[in-house]
Amino acid sequence: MARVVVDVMLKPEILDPQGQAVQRALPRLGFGGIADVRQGKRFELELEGPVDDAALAGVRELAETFLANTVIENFTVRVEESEGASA
Amino acid sequence: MARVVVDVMLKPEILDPQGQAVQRALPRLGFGGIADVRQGKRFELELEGPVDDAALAGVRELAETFLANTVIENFTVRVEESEGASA
Amino acid sequence: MSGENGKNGKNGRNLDTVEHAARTPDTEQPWAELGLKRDEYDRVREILGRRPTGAELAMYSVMWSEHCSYKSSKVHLKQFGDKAPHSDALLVGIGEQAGVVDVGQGYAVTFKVESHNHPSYVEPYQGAATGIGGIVRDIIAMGARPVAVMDPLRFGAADHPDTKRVLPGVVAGIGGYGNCLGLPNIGGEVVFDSCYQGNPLVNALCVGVMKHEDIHLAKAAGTGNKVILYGARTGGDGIGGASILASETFDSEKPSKRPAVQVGDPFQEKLLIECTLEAFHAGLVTGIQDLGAAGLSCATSELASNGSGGMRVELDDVPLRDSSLSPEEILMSESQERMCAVVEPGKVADFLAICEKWEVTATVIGEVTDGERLEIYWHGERVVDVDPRTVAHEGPVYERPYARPGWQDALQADDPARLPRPADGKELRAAVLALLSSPNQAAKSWITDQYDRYVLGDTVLAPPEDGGMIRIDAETGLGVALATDGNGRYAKLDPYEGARLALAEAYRNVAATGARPLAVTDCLNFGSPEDPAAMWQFAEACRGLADACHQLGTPVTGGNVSLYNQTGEAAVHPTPVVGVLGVIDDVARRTPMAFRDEGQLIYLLGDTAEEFGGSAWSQVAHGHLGGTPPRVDLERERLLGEILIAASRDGMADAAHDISDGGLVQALAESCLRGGKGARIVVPDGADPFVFLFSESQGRALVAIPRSEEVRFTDMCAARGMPAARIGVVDGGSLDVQGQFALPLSELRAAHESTIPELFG
Amino acid sequence: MTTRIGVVTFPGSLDDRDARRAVALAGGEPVALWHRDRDLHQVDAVVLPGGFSYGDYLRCGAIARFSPVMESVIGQARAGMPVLGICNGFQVLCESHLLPGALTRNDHLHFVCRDQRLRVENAATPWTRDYAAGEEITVPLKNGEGGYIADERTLDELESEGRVVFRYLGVNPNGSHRDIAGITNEAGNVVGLMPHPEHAVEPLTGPTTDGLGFFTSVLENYLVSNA
Ligand SMILES: Nc1ncnc2c1ncn2[C@@H]1O[C@H](COP(=O)(O)OP(=O)(O)O)[C@@H](O)[C@H]1O
Ligand SMILES: [Mg+2]
Repeated sequence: MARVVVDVMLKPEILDPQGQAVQRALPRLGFGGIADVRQGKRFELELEGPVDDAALAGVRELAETFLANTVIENFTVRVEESEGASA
Repeated sequence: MARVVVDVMLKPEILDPQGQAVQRALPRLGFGGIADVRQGKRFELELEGPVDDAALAGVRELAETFLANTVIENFTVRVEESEGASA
Repeated sequence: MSGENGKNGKNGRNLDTVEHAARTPDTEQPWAELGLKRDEYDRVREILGRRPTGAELAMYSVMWSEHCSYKSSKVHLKQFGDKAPHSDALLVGIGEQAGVVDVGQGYAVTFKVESHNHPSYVEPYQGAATGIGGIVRDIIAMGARPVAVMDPLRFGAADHPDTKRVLPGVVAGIGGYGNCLGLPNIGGEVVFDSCYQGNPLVNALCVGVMKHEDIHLAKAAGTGNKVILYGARTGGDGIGGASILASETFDSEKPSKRPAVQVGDPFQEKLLIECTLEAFHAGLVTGIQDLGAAGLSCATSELASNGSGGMRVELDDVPLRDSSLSPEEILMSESQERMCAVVEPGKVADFLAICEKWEVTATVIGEVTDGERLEIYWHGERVVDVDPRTVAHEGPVYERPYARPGWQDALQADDPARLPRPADGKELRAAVLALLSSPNQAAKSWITDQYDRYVLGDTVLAPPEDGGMIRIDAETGLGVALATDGNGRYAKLDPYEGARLALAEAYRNVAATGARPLAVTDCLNFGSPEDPAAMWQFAEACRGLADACHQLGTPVTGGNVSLYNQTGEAAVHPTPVVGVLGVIDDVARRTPMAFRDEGQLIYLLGDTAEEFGGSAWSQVAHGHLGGTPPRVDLERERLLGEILIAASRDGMADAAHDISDGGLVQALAESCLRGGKGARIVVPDGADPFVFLFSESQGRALVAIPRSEEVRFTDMCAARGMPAARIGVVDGGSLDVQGQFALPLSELRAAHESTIPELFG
Repeated sequence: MTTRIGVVTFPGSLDDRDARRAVALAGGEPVALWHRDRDLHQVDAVVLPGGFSYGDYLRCGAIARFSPVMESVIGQARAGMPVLGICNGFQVLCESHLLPGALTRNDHLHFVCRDQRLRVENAATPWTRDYAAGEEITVPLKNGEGGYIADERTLDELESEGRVVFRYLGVNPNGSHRDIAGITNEAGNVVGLMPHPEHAVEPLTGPTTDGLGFFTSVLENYLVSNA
């Protein structure tokens, strides 16, 4: 089985309260040197068949219509090589 | 500035109700061929300095103590090349 | 925005300053894209004596939008003030951010309902969440501590696929924001009708409490006082969002009319509440204003025009999330969780210290000047120089043409009397189950269980009770009750009567809890004002509500208008949502709705006539909407209210439940299920069982009276001329209508409670 | 002398006022503690209340755990001071590793607010002495991330050592393993639970007054241990 990963992040112009909360906490935890934090979602999809163009197009459509809300979020779709193999 | 990505996923043995909910919705949406869905978090950290070993060690510690709850979650840390470069 | 007006180079070279605007009168400006009409743009030029700068154009266009200026509705809303009944309870009337009502013992209450309809269709979770956020800031800005929220909702058909997208998102958003803010949700409505398919109505109400001396109004008095912006940083999200979204109809050909909605941060808002109230109590605030639709444009122009002087603002000092924003964008941004305060110079340090304590970003962005102008600077250059009144208060006012639609007569002539009715006990039984399991009449607990009703520890009544009730003083037991109601089906049949019916129902719900109704807020959800039929509906509803408020002695203290709830030609049902606030001297006296003790006597108060126009039965059984809505007699409503309040005060009633959509049988079933006790009901002699059970005649309620109180209660009703019929007794484990049918509570419960989870769970 | 019970306010705490009221109704002296203040002001016990500390954006309780006040609370808890974590407070205790396991998203993915029946399994902690083992109580429950999970070994250990303090009855509202609603640490002084006893202390505003026992128990505890 092959793994496809969909990363969904808020668009850059959209407020990210989650990322902000993490960032505000960093100094208190003693972590410096981090200019910005953004938090999003990661979906790992295990496909039954081969990861061909048709399958990827399907995942892309799924991401566009369901996994991401494109009014406020961007997404990327990619095939995960290494980990898929090791799993 | 360089971007480091921390992916946090529930451990495989832990039930993932969010991933399951996505999976259950797939047939209704007309998407077949997906055997499993898991949902986790993706953190994008913009580092102020260079992404050297020390910086990565710092991020790893941050992930271990803060971004992930290692009782239930695994994490991976990686440097994002392409997008970091294009940004 | 593009070209010379919109963009400023990094060094400000292309900045459209006031001087530049004066020198370049012929520059093309994007007034149409920003929603202004030609004559409105001309008026701006006339007011300024030159063309507006890009920043000025941004301000006028958002502030003169329908959403912010009420340009189509103003002439009709005037009646709420003109016809307002005299009320000693009204401390702050219509016109402020929210009205303020005296509830005694030195306490004042402020409450208001607002719409967030369009954003909630585009992005249900965030749209609804920021709807709660916005109305809560209105309440904080009055100096009150928010104590509860409510959410009247309307969706498309329950089984439509898009409703499965919209409803769960809206509910999660309202819960996500309200729960995180720590405000109990004490009521609302959920109505399904295909007329709301592309235009769900998401209204949100907040109620807050303060001491009389803490009332604060939004104004910027006192030359030299500082203007402090505090809360979230300003970003590029939702620029012109609410105002433009709420001022246009959706048109799938113009996706550009769907700007990004804003993302809410309830945690930031919680800090804003604490920080603002602490600053109020420390006496540090001269004036305050929340930032909602039209953001800084609104806050600065309203603060300045409500004060005596002018104002000077340095836009460079606005903390930004995105450093590339232009001055126009900063002025129009609708980033959430921001407030603006006017503070005397000597108190600024203390104010900032409180903000620091709560980790709220706060910055002095300007000061009150002794002039009359609102001047805004960017990189040291003047980009706005206006009379703030012309922005905030002297927008266009339209007398839109309106006309009773041609189809209204035919609709009213389509009398439900022709519809086939259940003929015997068996058919009645089936009709009851069909009614109670229909999406509109089914239990809403799947929704309301997603809302925290316990937080703050003062919730005395919460869903599914007739009204929500909050204790405001633990020593004396002083409390307030609220209910919201509106029936778009009734209003479609007759918008004037529909508005009166909405008030009557909310009033009745509040009185049923034992609280005395005091004041009204309303959210008027209608179609396009440019359509004479929709405008007629709006005008009629305003007239009806103003008349009814006058008659019941409950002034409108504030509210909201949402127009353009329309997809193409199809408008939503005219939907006036009315919120009524009541006061109760001791919450221990409240009357709940549940039948709890066997042997309690069940009385029906009021008269039942054959009234099925717009009824739930006609919808469920026949998908029918026609005829005229039930008659409403407001004197009778007032009398019913007095009886219910007296019964509560004197401990005569164990339970009370208003009768509205679904009729008597709906109310009986709800009271039985709430208490887990059955009822034996006798149809009065000569009454038609179907009419008795299903009619929606107004001015009625159900009460459960302990035997020991029966004589006292019936004597009171007789003395006051209130028809009271003993129709049964609390008993057993079924709803048993003698001679007709018996429904075990388990069967009734399954029918009533499974519908919504099956649709959305 | 009355027992001084500290109630911590984090930014985003919501039920701190209710917890203080419950302490007062029980006859204790509520002491407000501030997240930035390490000083515990000589309290005899601490309540970590419900809410959404710091917005709960990362994970519930994850940021609160690192606040200055928690340094002191963690120290005192290890030294035996009674500490009660309610809902978000329970999450903070797990994130602080004062209690084992974790609280995850409800299995049905919705926030749920309901009157919840519980069985008191352990009536020996300083917070449950006024109950009887096996007693059934009803208190409000309200959370979005209340599913208690831990690995099998930890669960077995909790069971065998009698450290499951409360169990859900009737409905398991969030998918918690073994219907666990609340647990205690090895020493028995730190208790965390998802339901809200502080919302069940007055007949007018709560479904019952079953929650009052938490706040009276700890008073007795103080008297007993100082006798
Ligand atoms: N969206 C909602 N949010 C909160 N409470 C709601 C909501 N919808 C319905 N309720 C509550 O459910 C109960 C029943 O609603 P409804 O049948 O509309 O009452 P009524 O007909 O008496 O006005 C009421 O307590 C009402 O406040
Ligand atoms: Mg009612």
